[in-house]
Amino acid sequence: MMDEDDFNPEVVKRFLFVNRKAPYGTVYALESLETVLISAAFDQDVSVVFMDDGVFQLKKGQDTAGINMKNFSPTFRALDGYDVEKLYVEKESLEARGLTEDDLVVDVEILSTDELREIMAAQDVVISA
Amino acid sequence: MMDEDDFNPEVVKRFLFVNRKAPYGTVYALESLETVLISAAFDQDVSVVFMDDGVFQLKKGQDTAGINMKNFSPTFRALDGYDVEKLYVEKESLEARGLTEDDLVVDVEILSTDELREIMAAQDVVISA
Amino acid sequence: MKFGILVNEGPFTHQASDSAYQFAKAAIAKGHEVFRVFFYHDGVNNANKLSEPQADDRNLVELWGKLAEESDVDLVVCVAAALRRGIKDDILAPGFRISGLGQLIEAGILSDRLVVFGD
Amino acid sequence: MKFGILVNEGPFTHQASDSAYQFAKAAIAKGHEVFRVFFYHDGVNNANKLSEPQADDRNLVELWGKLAEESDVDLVVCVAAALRRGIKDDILAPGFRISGLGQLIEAGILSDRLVVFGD
Amino acid sequence: MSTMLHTVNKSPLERNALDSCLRLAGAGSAILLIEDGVYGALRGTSAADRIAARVRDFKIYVLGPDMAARGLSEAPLVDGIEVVDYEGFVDLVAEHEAQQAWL
Amino acid sequence: MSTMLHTVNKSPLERNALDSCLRLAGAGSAILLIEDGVYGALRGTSAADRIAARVRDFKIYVLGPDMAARGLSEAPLVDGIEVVDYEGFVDLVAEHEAQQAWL
Repeated sequence: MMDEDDFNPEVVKRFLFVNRKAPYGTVYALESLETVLISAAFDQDVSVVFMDDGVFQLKKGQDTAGINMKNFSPTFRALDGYDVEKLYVEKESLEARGLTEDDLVVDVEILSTDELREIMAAQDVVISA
Repeated sequence: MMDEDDFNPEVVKRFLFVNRKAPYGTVYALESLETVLISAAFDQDVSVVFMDDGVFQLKKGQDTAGINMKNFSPTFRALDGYDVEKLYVEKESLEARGLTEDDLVVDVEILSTDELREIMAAQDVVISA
Repeated sequence: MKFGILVNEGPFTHQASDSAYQFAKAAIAKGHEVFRVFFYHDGVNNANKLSEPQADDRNLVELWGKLAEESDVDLVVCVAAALRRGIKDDILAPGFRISGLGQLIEAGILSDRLVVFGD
Repeated sequence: MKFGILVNEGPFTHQASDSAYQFAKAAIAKGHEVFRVFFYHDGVNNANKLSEPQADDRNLVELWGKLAEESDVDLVVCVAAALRRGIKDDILAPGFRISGLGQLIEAGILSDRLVVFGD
Repeated sequence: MSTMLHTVNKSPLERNALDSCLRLAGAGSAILLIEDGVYGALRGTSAADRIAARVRDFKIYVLGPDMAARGLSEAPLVDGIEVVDYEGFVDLVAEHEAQQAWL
Repeated sequence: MSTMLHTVNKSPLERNALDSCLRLAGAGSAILLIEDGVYGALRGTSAADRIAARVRDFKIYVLGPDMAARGLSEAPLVDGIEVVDYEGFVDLVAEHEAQQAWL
């Protein structure tokens, strides 16, 4: 078994992480973000999609003090430093939730359903939670 | 702390168990049925409601051999022997799922939404999963 | 007033245990009694003493145990649900006890209100 | 063909682990290789050796371990998710090992297909 | 007939729990939106009209700490919905004769 | 462009997973209904029309063992949906370039 640190594959795959769940109500948003961060170390072609209630993960102004949980939304802003730059948000999901690009904690590319469909179809590995 | 066997309360409360989830995809249906069975030992006024995807719990002809899980649907027929006789199914939920009373593994009372609303409002303790 | 609480989910994966804990704390702060918290379904995982969250995260297993100690709350883990999921005396956190599902029905009878938290 | 599998849920509560197991067995029966099963989120609870289902129920912890032994499947439990949930070496079932989340990404790279089961 | 406090912890944009609660809750009962259920309190979502249509039939509350965690402290709510904290949650349970959780 | 196998394990009567899959799946991809997702294959439910409207855009399959467990072996299916077993599931994964789980 290879160690993570020694692992330097020549193959580059397109990895897509799909976020469809709201934060805090379940842990999937937080733990999936940990997967995205780890993936950055593997020099793969990483994309992250936020759709359905997953767009709520990016809402500005999260303050978790009152529920004693960890506010992980600032970490989305750190993704850029890990060279994870392809963050996509479905326009239809955003609009159905009364949100606009200004409500989001990080710069993302807002895509139509048709555009997102093409990107999702072009992936080698899709990890959802 | 009193032992279950010694426990013989004089108070009789109306207990309602609400089943809104399909069987097998999650364990809630099976483990909630265990709760209903236990409740029978306490001489309370027990009702059980099946609504939304919970009506699928009562579907006839379940055969779990192919997924290696335990078929617990015969247990619904045993409830009568435990004096759990008030089994209610919401008509609207049944119809939305293309089911009729003939599809169900046990005798139940089919209620309109209005009738069920009244019964649900008359309870002291509501346990849902 | 005398409250009973049912927790259907484990720590971390669903907010249910967090919500139940915050509710219990607030109830006690307001002078109510929290007579019993019953842990069913994956809720039994709240009693795993090996749980070790990150340093900056809350530790629900410890928080429940502390609440039990300070406010005399009876933390009951369902034996059937716990056996299935491998929660046994070897790894049972302080403040919890393992008992039968009848303790949930009893909580419903003896409390003024039974409050349910789940997924 | 070389498959990797991701299991996001524990045994019992969701069917995900059952489905993943049935899929893995069928894949191996058809001559494919199941290179690795990675357990994340509540999936780490599949590795709790204290799990003791009723006699007439399936025992997924044992079934996974047996599959690993017979078909040389690498069962990897995510260390971060496991620490949080109290799955440690003391209670780790035979056939499983605890390692980093990088093993999931590696499985994605090294397998022909990564198949995801969750809730 | 008891007066009920209904709690809903699911997003109405993802699941049917709130819709079922609105269908079955008795007139005059209280509904408290908690956890991911708080999204049901937002104005401007595709679910908002369904909730707004029923605010006169029930007393609808939303849990403030769950709103704040999700960045919704300043978000406009459907008219008639009241924000409470955990102490208010306790009061609601105490004031009603039973609680029903829509999970 | 890969050909995708989409798996859906949620009831369309309870959650939005199948609707989202139908919205985002590329034309010509395959959709396999498993676990509680198998209810999406049933004729006569309130969700059936939404699925029936798309059977020409996708190849839709349903997992037989999950149907049988739920008492649906004999149940009438939406026209055009094909039943497979776990071996068929494995074949579908092998035949498509990637799998996407709608959870």
